[in-house]
Amino acid sequence: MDHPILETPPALAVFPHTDGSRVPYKVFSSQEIYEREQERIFRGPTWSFLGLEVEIARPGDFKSTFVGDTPVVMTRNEDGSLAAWVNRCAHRGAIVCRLQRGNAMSHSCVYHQWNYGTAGNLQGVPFRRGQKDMTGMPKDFDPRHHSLRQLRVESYGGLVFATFSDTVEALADYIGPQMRPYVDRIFHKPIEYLGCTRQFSDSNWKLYLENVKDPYHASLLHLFHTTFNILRVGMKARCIADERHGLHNIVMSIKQPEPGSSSDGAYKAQNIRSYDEGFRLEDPSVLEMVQEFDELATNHIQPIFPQLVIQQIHNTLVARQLLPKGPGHFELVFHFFGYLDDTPELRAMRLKQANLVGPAGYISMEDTEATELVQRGTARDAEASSVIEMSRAAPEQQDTLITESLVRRFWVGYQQLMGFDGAAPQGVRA
Amino acid sequence: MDHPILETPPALAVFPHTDGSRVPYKVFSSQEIYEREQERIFRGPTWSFLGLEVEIARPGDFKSTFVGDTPVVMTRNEDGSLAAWVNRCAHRGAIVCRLQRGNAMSHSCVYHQWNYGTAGNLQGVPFRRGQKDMTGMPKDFDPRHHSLRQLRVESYGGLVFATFSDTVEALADYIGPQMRPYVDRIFHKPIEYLGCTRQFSDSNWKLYLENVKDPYHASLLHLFHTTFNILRVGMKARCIADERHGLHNIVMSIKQPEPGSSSDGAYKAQNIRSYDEGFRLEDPSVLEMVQEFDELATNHIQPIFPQLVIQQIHNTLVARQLLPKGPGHFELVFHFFGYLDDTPELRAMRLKQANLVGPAGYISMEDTEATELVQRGTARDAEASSVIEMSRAAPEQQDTLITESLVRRFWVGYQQLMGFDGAAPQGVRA
Amino acid sequence: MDHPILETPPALAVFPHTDGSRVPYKVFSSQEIYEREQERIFRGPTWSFLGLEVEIARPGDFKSTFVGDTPVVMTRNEDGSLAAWVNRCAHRGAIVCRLQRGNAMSHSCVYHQWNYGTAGNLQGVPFRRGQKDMTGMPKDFDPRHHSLRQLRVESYGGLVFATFSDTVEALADYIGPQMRPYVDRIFHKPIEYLGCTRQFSDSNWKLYLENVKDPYHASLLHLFHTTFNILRVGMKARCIADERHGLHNIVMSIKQPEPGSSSDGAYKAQNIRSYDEGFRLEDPSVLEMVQEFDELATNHIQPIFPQLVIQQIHNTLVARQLLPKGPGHFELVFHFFGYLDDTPELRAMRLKQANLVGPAGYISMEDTEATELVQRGTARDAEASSVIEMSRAAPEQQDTLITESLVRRFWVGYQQLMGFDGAAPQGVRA
Amino acid sequence: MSPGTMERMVQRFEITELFDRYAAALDNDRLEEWPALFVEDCHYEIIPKENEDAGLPAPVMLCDNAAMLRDRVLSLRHANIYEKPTYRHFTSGLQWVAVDADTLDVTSNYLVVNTSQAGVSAVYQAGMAKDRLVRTPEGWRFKRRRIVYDTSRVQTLLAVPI
Amino acid sequence: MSPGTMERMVQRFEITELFDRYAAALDNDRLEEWPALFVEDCHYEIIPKENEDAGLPAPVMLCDNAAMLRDRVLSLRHANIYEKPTYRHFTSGLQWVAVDADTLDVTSNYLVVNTSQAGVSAVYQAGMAKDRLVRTPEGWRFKRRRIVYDTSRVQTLLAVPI
Amino acid sequence: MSPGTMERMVQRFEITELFDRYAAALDNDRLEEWPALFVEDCHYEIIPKENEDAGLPAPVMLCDNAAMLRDRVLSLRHANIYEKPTYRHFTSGLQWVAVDADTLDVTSNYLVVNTSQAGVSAVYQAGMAKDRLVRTPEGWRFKRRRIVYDTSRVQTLLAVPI
Ligand code: FES
Ligand code: FES
Ligand code: FES
Ligand SMILES: [Fe+3]
Ligand SMILES: [Fe+3]
Ligand SMILES: [Fe+3]
Repeated sequence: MDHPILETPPALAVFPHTDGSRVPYKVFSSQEIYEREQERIFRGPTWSFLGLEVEIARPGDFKSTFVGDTPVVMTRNEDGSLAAWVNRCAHRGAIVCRLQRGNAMSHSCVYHQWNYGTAGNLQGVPFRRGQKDMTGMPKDFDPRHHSLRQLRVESYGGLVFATFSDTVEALADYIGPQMRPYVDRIFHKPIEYLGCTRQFSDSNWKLYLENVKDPYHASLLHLFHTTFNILRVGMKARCIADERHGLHNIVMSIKQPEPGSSSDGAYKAQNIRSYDEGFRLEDPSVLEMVQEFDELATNHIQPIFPQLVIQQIHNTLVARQLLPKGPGHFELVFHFFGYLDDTPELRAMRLKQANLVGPAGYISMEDTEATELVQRGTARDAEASSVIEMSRAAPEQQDTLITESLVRRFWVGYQQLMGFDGAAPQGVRA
Repeated sequence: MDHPILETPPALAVFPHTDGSRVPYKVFSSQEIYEREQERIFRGPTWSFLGLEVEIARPGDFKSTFVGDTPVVMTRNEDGSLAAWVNRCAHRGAIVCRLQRGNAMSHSCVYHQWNYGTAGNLQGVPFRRGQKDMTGMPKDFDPRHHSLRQLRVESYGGLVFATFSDTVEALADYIGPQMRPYVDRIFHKPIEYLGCTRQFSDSNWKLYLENVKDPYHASLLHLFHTTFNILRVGMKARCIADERHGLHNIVMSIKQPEPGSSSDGAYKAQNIRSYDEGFRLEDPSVLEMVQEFDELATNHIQPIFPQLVIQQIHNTLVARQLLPKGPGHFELVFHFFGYLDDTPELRAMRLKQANLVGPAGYISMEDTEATELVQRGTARDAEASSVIEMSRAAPEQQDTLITESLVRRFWVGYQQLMGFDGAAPQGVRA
Repeated sequence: MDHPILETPPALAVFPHTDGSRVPYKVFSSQEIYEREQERIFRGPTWSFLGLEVEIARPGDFKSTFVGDTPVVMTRNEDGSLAAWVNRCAHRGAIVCRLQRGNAMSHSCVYHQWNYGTAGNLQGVPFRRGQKDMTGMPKDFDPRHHSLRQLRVESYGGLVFATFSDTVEALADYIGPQMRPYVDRIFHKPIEYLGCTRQFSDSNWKLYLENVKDPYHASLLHLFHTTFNILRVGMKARCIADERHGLHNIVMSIKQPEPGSSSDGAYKAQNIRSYDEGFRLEDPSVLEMVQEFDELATNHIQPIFPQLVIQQIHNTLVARQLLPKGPGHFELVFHFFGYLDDTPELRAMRLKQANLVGPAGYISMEDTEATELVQRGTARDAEASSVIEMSRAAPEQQDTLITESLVRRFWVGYQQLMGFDGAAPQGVRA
Repeated sequence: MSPGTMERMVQRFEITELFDRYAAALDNDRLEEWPALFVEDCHYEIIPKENEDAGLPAPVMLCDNAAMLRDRVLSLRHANIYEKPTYRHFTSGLQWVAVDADTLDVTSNYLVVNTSQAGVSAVYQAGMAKDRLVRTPEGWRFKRRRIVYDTSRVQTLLAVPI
Repeated sequence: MSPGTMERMVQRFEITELFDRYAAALDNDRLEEWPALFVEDCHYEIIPKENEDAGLPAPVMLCDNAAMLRDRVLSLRHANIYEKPTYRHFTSGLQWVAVDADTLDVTSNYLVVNTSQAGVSAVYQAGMAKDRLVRTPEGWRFKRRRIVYDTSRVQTLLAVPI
Repeated sequence: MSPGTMERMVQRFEITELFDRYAAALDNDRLEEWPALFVEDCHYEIIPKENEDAGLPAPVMLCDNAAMLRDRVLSLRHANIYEKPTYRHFTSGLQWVAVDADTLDVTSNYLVVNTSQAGVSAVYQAGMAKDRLVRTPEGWRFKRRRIVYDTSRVQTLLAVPI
């Protein structure tokens, strides 16, 4: 990704400050900027999350998904390796794989039955050599030059990623030394896929990234805990942006484990308290928590730019996939999972805690509401900018939830990738 | 509003004649022209109608509406004064006021609870000074510089208007000496708000203005009166465009009051006549009329550019708000009202006569049908023009309904505001 | 149609090869290209199919339809001649004819009752001469200069076409000597109109033309015959592109008539065969075929560019009208017909065979599915190209169904019309 | 079966018969049959939920006797210009109480799907109906029908009654 | 309760049972159950209102016996390529007359909402059904079902019967 | 009338009464009445068809007793922030079997049309309900209600239960 400055019309987007504390609202509504994002971000030097390895466990398993808004299929080859290809026939461009999920050792385009292997290699063209006196394909037609567009694929901890870039570093390096330990924290043993739910929002995909990078909003927008007087004992915060570019980060809320807290739910009692003037849950079981990690974190929210957000909230585990659908829309796919060795009780608890997250989540439904409020509020004011100041004076501070540092860091990294500043863009390379 | 000619690409829109008698259809479908209208008209030197004072009678009352397509909230301050602000949070741009109507002495944005006074002034930022060892907002953060965008607000006769312009004249002067007497005619005593109805049309907002400035269509498009042989005795017409710019105007149909006409409905009988070949209403009460103004006008239609049309038809009183929703759509909000001192009978009659106007109105439903027919008919012919000739030879004539003078005058004023001609734009200033 | 090269921005669309074997996907999604198609193709030197003469048999009969996406009405004048005009009022641009079909000796625009003859000539303007002291239209207003935009209309074999072009050759010459015999084959005697069905597809109109010009897909996409083991005896193919420009063509599948084949359905038995492993139709009557042409062709598919596809499949006869609706959509109108002298049995068979074609057709429903798969597959890859190679080495070969020659020829003709190549565009003139 | 059950079954059946006749008349362009489903001294009204919730009276249609219903049909047939809609009414959530032996107060949800001349079908309006039915020699008829619509943004126009 | 009332209540109940079975079969991908709701010697047709109103016969689907219904299902299962729809049928405006003790002529409104593979639900088609039901040992069955659809612009294709 | 007919007529009537009460409560902002239509020891779930078909358990809402239903209402009233929807529920394709005298297993299609604050009505969700009803002194109540929705792409959010 080496874009000479000239190539960038200065007018496309101007960030008034260099620290990411002012974001022109145009980036949320401009079709032109959206097109560039597809090129420089989703087809640029980044790795996009496609899904979980367990979704395609057996050879031939496949799943249709997207990199940005390009339809892509991820597959498991016969030898167990992973593959991904653009879902566009090499012949006349039809979607080849028409199912969301399935198992097939080859993929035929329905239009003229061109046939591809699980890796996207063209292996059959009907009537290629004609028939009787019919000529078929010309002599110089070489199937090897007409495979599906194949992407680089790698997985880390069971998370599958793909990239259009030949130059971006290996996935593990892309995730990087700062973020890997937190990915490892969740993906430290074999997982079980529990299904997915989808949410469609009429707002720009970056508003969702801003949202997950913004712990400042948590206690202010999501009133579930405070309304029901759920005591938050000795919370410790951790907010770390990837120092290389600020595009990935981790946000955690940690509490010291306390005597009696255990998987038998005894933790419940002291976790709930009601005040005379307050409301209380009749059945607080939805908020139980079984400690299953060394560090007792109620929340672990970790965006790996651009398409993944790893989430642990109490005992729910989700890999969220973020898919842009034009400047004004995005789709979220929540991949729920547990661990293979979960007890039935723990598995049941993970499912019950699905009430907390996703489109109907007690502590998440407000997020898409908020991103849509911003989309509608800013549509007519493309030239105005947001004001992102919280804890700007203490950029180094990582132990607070009352901060917008991660948001500012994100925007600086975004500008570099998009070539929105005079600095020679390093993209996400260290 | 001083736009050097250079700034205006000559190609954007060309009006073949200087007298407004030829309008390029492009102005009804071009996104580029629409964007300029938002800037030069709705954010330019004009006053946009927001609603009625009685809609927000008590301190804290508010209503969400629009200036052009910018979301705006009008409020009543504690001291009884009026305010209006752009409904976009100064922090990260969310819609602050999420309700259409209500009462609140302050407005909190749900996203991070920034809190604003009824006048849009920022009065609270959570964690502004941090907490314990959290830093909060930087020292140089001054709330006074982060209020909501506040608009100039004025009311005339109980009609509330707002403007983005610092230079446009006072509202009363904007309405002007020619139009004020007609506004006063309707708003001469305290009114009672009766509710609103809304209509959404798939056509350009200016097609609706053309329609209300076009008495020529009245008897030709609306066949209710003629079909039911409703006698129109000695009608006198009055069509006056604001001489300064032609953007506002008044259209009235006046009849001399006749003996026997009174609120007891005795007027009915002679008002209806049936012919053997014709149709007749079984219950003509919908067309009764009680004289309540010196001048007995069956119709009083008065557009105050760009967002208001004052209407009196028989005894229905409506303030119509015209809201553009992109080049191909507009919304109409009909604000029905009566007078505080209405008798129950008169109030009932006003409500019954709602059958005449609005989305289901006997003599109005055809208007949106017509504007949509024009939108569809002209979409592919952006470069073609309409032919607006009726009574072009008698521009001074004001006592006829068979004229398109008001339409021509409108387009001349529109061109000036938009900088669509060589003349130095005077906008709507005298 | 003479477009200097300069006028054509080289970037608008680049065809990598000159033989039509590589088509940039951009042509299926670009709004700019779509706009140019409306100008250079649908308003250019082409004849667009409007409907069948029998649809407007009596004087005053009319039908609303389109040329490209311009609303057009075709009418039958009092003297029996045909007319067509743009459905846009000369006054202020409203759709004049608001019905899909009907009979009227004149057409009044509802907005101000301007009245037009069946040929689109302005014949009445209300209050043209004013009334009493009202002035009416200016003296210099000449109705003859304010008729509806009238198109050239011609019919061939009962098929009605119209054009905006003054220079394009006569219709019969436009269809041309190669194609006329095949049109004559179907339209050789008086027809009976049986009604129409409509289909709306979320894909580009040219994808449908590609589809009907592509016999290669027939046996591969449409699995009805093969699934039910319907024997295809001694099929002979005929694929001929109009040598002048390749925009029109004929595709036929011919079999030698066999003893016993007749209208009594005895043909059925041998036409169906079942295999142990296969599926069979319980009631194969849908595939019966009565020989009614010298040449026993099961399929006759003949596109007359740009809006017509003549179809005979078994005994179903259809004139398909192809209407673009923006870059990403088209509408198909299937005009079903038979012959005036059909026996009740034959008429019943034609209707039963409607099961084969149209939106629910056993051997056609896949076509719109395929075009939409291409639209979705190519949307993000505007700069990529299709690979159209089948039988490229034998362009002269006309007796095979395994070919994409017609598709390549089409694209070459399209480039010329659109001015997408350096060659001086000859359009479709010989 | 509890004693009251059969009575309510019959009431539900008879209410449903009336509603179905109502839908069949409006949805199949038999507008002339519509006023006959009301008693002469009736009240018919279409009002946005927005006003109803705020206690404001402004309606889009208001008839205080059956003559006005017939006038509306006459005007739609002979005077007004509009693109003829093709409605399809759907009802649910039927709730009612018997005020007396000959009077029922009924509420229900409704959905009206409309198809344009171009052949596109879409949700046109949703809302609830607040009705009073009275028993007549011809069966149950509407004494009062108040259509309270959710879809406050009326698309283009509302010509044919809901 | 008037004597005729119970008879019509039972008829409405039985018609509704049939319609609900019909909807449940088509809407839950049990196409194979669909032909069994017709008698062998039946007529099934889907035709646009546009043609019906003009007295023109061109249909989009036409079966003149139950074998053709089974063939349609077989072809949908094994031959045709289409994006599998998920329909939901809704019915209203039920009107009927008893031709004789064993024959009912029924008309009704219908709405079909479809959900695409992408998970978006939308109005797919609205219209009316003109049916003839006959009594059989298995209960009421369709002797004739004519689907007259308003939505003349069929979106993409119509694979699964209405 | 066959002996079983009246029994099924009554069952259909009673099921419909329950469904209509359910719709009337949710569609008219009377959420507090909703939990009372379930027995205390109940199961309520909303899950995408996509997961149900794949045998995967992930839901969007899951309550295993009536207290959780009341908690959901309490949270919607006092804790959660969302644009208040106006639902209208429609049901069809009712099928049921009597497990025993006091237990019915019921399936049905549903459609939920929603109207936004801006006054635009649109299809919000379609799908099917898989229910178990049990007889109680207050009448039939939901022992289990599993909402299996087709509309896998949930628009914006799902706050109010289906
Ligand atoms: S487009 Fe895929 S095989 Fe032809
Ligand atoms: S966006 Fe309004 S408080 Fe943050
Ligand atoms: S627009 Fe047609 S008569 Fe005026
Ligand atoms: Fe959040
Ligand atoms: Fe008018
Ligand atoms: Fe085909």
